[in-house]
Amino acid sequence: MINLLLFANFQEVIGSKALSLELNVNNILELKNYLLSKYPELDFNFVMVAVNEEYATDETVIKSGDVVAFIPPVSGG
Amino acid sequence: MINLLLFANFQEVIGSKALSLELNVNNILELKNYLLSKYPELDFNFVMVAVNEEYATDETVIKSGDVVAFIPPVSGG
Amino acid sequence: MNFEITDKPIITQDIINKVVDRNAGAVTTFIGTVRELTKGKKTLFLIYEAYEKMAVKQLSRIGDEIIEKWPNAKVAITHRVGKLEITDIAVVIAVSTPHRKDAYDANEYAIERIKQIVPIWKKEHWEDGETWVGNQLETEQYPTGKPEGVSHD
Amino acid sequence: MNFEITDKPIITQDIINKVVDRNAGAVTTFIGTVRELTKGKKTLFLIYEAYEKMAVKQLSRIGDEIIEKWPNAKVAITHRVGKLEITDIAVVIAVSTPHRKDAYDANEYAIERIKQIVPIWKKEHWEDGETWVGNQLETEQYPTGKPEGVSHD
Repeated sequence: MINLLLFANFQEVIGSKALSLELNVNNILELKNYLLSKYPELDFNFVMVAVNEEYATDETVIKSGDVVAFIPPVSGG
Repeated sequence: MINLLLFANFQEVIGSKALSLELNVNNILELKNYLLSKYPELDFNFVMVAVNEEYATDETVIKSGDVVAFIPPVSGG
Repeated sequence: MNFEITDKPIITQDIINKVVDRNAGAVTTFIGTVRELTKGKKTLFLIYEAYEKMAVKQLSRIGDEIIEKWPNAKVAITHRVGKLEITDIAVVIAVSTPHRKDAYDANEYAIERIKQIVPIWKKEHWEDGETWVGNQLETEQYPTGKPEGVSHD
Repeated sequence: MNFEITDKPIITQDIINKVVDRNAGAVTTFIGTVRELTKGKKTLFLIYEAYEKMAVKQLSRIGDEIIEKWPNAKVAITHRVGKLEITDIAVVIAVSTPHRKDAYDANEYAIERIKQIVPIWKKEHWEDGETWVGNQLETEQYPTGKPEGVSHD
């Protein structure tokens, strides 16, 4: 099970702050492709991703229990 | 009469915060020369001068009633 | 804690107090406030949202980066979340160093890094609508999905 | 008054309050404090002295210079005189601007100018003596008796 955290416009597109997904995906790229198939309006351009609170890449391997967060362009400060 | 204001080490060398001098001097340079003749240990290197609270130069003309301040290297902040 | 996310008003002096030091001659603070006008458009209020746990981690990482670059610096950063009105404080960064130049440089480094790597978002509420503000740097792109200068560990 | 010399402790927030503005998104402050160690030598306390009337004029001139360079800036500066203990605040500079870069630059400009043109002196009291501190910039020389960039009017 992958725990997904959603913020800002991602939260609004998906309509949820957090999702737990029973998925067979190996890495972030596969997770993105799965989400795109369900929410075609998602735009991953300039969106960072974190696995267990550390920045990750499309190639980062994910396993059951991981917390994956999509980080749209930040605007703190 | 020239009103002289003294600060920091100038105050200590001359032993006074302020002096009123009845002097026949035309400009700052002449005033400096007069003071040096009385207080040879004065060092005007890097010392700025103000006439009536505005920075001035050796050539600045002074007249009776003016307030002249010697400004040793500043160290505020 | 020198690195915090809070939903309460920030008292600048509290953040300054965290970095005061007998051997610091200089303290700089940056106070980011909610501005009413942006390019002529009027903001009514803002909502800040954070991925809090990660945001604290990233703020703390910025602190580590600063100590590495300016070993005598002390740093504290607090960022607020929730609804903020015009002139409310969104962020306070305080840096102390023995000499002043470092205090300016390290402080400016902190705000630049916040705008790159700390997962906090603001939603502007205008008179005629609302929008999540994208990357304020605008020039930044993360083709790899990872910001520059952030190691993956 | 945005430019002051005081013989009382400086409350940083009071100076910040003078520059808060609905259209300022950034406030920077510089807080100069009394440091215990300078090149390994231990300071016990400091005495600051000012040519007060002229110092206020020069601080205000620095404010004018800043407005000329950064037209949307607001500036407030208070410098303390008298006896100051370790960690006491000698000076607070607050600058607000719409955008952050200007707030850092204008603030740093202010402290550099203070160290050039504002008639304030400090006397360091060490364990083994006391001395009036010369120009902290050390590199500055005024062969004409007049600092650079100060017009004579």
